[in-house]
Amino acid sequence: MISDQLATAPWLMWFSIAGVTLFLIMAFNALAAVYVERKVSAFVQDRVGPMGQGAGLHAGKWGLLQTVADAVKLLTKEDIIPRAADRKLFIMAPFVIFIGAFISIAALPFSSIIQVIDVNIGIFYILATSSLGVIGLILAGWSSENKWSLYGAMRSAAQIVSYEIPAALSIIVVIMITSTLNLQGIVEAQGGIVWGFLPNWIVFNNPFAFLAFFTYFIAGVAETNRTPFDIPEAESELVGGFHTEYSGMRWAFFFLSEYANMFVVCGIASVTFLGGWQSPIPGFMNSPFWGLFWFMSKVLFLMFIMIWFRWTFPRLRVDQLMSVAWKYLLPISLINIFGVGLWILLVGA
Amino acid sequence: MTERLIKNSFIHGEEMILNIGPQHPSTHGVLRLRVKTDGEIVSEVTPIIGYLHRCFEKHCENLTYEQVIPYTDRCDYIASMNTNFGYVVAVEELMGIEVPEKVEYIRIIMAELNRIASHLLALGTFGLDVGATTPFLYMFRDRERILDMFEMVCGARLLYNYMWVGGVSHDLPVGFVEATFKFLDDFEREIDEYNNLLTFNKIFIERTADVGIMTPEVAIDYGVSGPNLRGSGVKWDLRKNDPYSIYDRFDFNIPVGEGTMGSVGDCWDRYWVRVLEMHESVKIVRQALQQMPKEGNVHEALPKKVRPPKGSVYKRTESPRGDLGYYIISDGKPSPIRLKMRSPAFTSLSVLNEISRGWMISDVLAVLGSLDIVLGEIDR
Amino acid sequence: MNVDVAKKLTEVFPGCLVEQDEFPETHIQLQPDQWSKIASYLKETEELSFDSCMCITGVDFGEEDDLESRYNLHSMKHNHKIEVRISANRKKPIIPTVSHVWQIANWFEREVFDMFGIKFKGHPDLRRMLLPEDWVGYPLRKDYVGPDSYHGIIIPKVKEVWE
Amino acid sequence: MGRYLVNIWESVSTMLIGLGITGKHLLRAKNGNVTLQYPEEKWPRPERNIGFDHQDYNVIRSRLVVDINDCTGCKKCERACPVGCISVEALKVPKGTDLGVTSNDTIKRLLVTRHDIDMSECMYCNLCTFPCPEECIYMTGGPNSHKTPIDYEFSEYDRNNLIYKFAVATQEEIDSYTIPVPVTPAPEGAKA
Repeated sequence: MISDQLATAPWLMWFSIAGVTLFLIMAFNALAAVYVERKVSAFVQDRVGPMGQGAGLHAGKWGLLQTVADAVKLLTKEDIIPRAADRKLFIMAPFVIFIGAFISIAALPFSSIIQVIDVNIGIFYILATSSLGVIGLILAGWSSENKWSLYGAMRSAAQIVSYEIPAALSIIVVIMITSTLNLQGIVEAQGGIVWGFLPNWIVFNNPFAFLAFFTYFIAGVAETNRTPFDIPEAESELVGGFHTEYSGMRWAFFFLSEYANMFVVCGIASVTFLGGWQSPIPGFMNSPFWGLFWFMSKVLFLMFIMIWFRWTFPRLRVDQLMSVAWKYLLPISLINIFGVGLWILLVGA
Repeated sequence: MTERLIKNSFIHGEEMILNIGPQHPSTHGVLRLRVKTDGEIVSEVTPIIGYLHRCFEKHCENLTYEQVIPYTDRCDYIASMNTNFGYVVAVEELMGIEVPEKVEYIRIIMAELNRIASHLLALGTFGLDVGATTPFLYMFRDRERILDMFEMVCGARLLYNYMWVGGVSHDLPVGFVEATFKFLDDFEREIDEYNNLLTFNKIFIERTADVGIMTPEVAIDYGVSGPNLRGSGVKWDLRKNDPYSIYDRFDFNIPVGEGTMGSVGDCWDRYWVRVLEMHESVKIVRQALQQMPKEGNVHEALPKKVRPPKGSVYKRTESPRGDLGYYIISDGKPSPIRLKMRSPAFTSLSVLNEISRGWMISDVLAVLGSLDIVLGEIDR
Repeated sequence: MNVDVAKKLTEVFPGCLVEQDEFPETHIQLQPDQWSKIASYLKETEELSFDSCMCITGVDFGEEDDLESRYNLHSMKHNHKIEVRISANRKKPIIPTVSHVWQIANWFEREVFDMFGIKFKGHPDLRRMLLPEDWVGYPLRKDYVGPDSYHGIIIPKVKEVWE
Repeated sequence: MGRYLVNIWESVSTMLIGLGITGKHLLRAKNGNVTLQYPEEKWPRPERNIGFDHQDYNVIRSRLVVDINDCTGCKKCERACPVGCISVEALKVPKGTDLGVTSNDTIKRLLVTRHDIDMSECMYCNLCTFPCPEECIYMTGGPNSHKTPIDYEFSEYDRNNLIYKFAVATQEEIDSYTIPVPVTPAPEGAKA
């Protein structure tokens, strides 16, 4: 593994290379995802989205430069901090959220050899770090001195904490089947064929695992504050939710972390349920670099589904959001654990 | 029922005053709501209006009767044909003008097409208020086709100044009838798509059913009219109960709220009544297009000078938002001595505090969306 | 309309009537002092049951005449309507409120107060409706003269560059 | 319990139907879109409209134009305007002065010294075009395309540039008519 080969290099250099690479991945991810989001929303709504007739004219061919223009605009925008805001916390909040997303990506196995750190409790680590962002959200909402922000922060805190539980319980199904916490181990356990023709991904392993995938995915959508669970932002109610008062680069960090969080959630889903870097046809194009391709396509597909959700559904209300988490997702994920336990007992992993 | 959430929640915190608007994404204009909340739960909503006041009534006292018509456009800018219609019907009653057959049919076609356009916007923005972005765009797409047709007829897309006292400004252009039939055929299919995408979506039902229930008594007491009143289960439509123009010639139903998804008079019922009303309007337009006389001069009955005799009239018509009344007092001079517009959105807004008390902030905005207010008409 | 409202009212409230039309009447003019009670009577009597107040219009005919408030009432039950007119002294315009009878009258009366300055006695919340709280004068009165400036913003009376 | 399962089933099924509809639109994005890509494509775009040439429209509410050569200075448009954005001034000329005829063969009796329209105040109500006896004030485009092609891009950086001055009478012309006026009696029959 790359990490082993580089173990001799000075740790500072290794960290900075990895850090810069990860940051670039996140930035590029956000740029691409924003473009896809705009285009998908436009196509769904019978529009054409950002368009242009070539570079220099409007937004380039097919509007490809639109997000670049957006980024330039955000970078050059005036940085406004409200007078009443708690300056220190206000400045800190976007970075706290960003760090939460950033350190989660570090543990994702992009391929069998491309991974920043291979932690032996990887899945546990990611579950822990990816919910770090909620602190940032609360900080942002509190420090803005704005009632809308406060509402957004309180809503998101309740929401993320609630949805952590069904998400984690669904992951337990995976751990029960693979009996490892190591992400590489989880992916490796998913090679081969099951039911005669399907790849041996956990989602196809047994009906309860199949259900667990959807439970996790719904909880994941909620954790990333996306429609239909986007009540912390809820632009038609709370204006902008926790980031009402942010502008320019600070706001861009929220944006960046939203898409990074989407990436993390979809990454976990594809690693744990969809076989990570395993090829969909076992043994076919299964080299480490094809692995990167398979992993990315799975992640991007799930992200596309999330975007598709957003442009189709209305938004839930706060109490309904809670009841989805506690009355529906939680019992279903408990049943999943029980069912998978029985399955392992009767059929075998 | 309205006090349901407040009573059930046993944790009470400090009350906070939240200003929704005048600049807010879902206040449908420049409306300000002063909301008293306890956490998410709302205990009082005070609408504060007047941010869009344009002195319509004062203006009218200095304008001739013809010149008032473009100003009525700007009151309810979503359904200008209907505001025109109400005004000219009132002035014609005051002057005792009989308008030609063809003009009556053209007016009905325009008013009903405009009703469809207005309802499309109401439903779309209601969807937007509860977070569904896409149906809004679909509805705008279809509304656009209606506006295209209006543009063909009178050159304007939003503020038509089309109906005149004693006639209409232009005859229908060649090919309008065929284009309208084609639109109506396409449109009925589109309504099913909206229904599948938004109306019967579980999340949408959860957000709107049983929310903001308006009982018939409350509705009548607050003077609520139009689809909002019918959503509460009251079968009352001026087109049937107090027919003006030639509405008595058409065969159509009055849809009322039946509490299909929740209780009678909830937001979903008000929404659903509008959907059904679009079907009824399609029906009326079809009949009108078939019955309309081919020949006829639309300028035939235009009076040389619009100068009503001394007297006063209160005439109300059914606009997409409800009873649109005009109180006109004439003293025989070229301009009215007093012109009062009784706007249906004004009365609909007044009921907001009554029906949204005790619900959550998100519900207040859903209720506001379901009432379908137009601030231009409220503030005048 | 098959009920003689004027006759019924004179029976119950003698002396309340000022002016009336021929029998199927469209409007009646009443004295202001008992108006609150008459309104309740109009709403609650079975034969009349004017349960909806369609419109309240303030009227000013000019500087010599009194101000007037006109109520267009309608009955959903019997589908008949009537217009009630009540005049108020220009110097001291006071009319009893009917906002406890019809809820919508609350907002309509506020609007009339806003535009004509007619004070509705007993109204729970008589504030300006459409104009700002600190506006001076009642714009729809015929003798109203607009201000030259509002909060330091000059209101132009002539167009510049237009001669 | 039954209600619980029904809820789950309703949520899942209605959401899948919704996803199906948006998915359908996603796939036919190329042909189904309604966007007019403005600077490149301009209205009117026949395939997007309802199959009508804009010449067939009754009128298109766009910029007001005055054919000043046809204007007789009757001021009917000025009186019709609800916002007072038209200002016409006409000068009585001595009897016997030949000002030419309009295209409808009406003899012009007044010299139009001013015909200003403030388009920044115009409410596009089209009321001024109807009373005009010579049909010389009209909105561009639509049925009037042969006179003036459609023009809806007339925004300006300075508001004063939106005051259109149509009168072409020169100062000498005006002077030549105004100076003799005090000496000769006012001409008759020059009523608007």
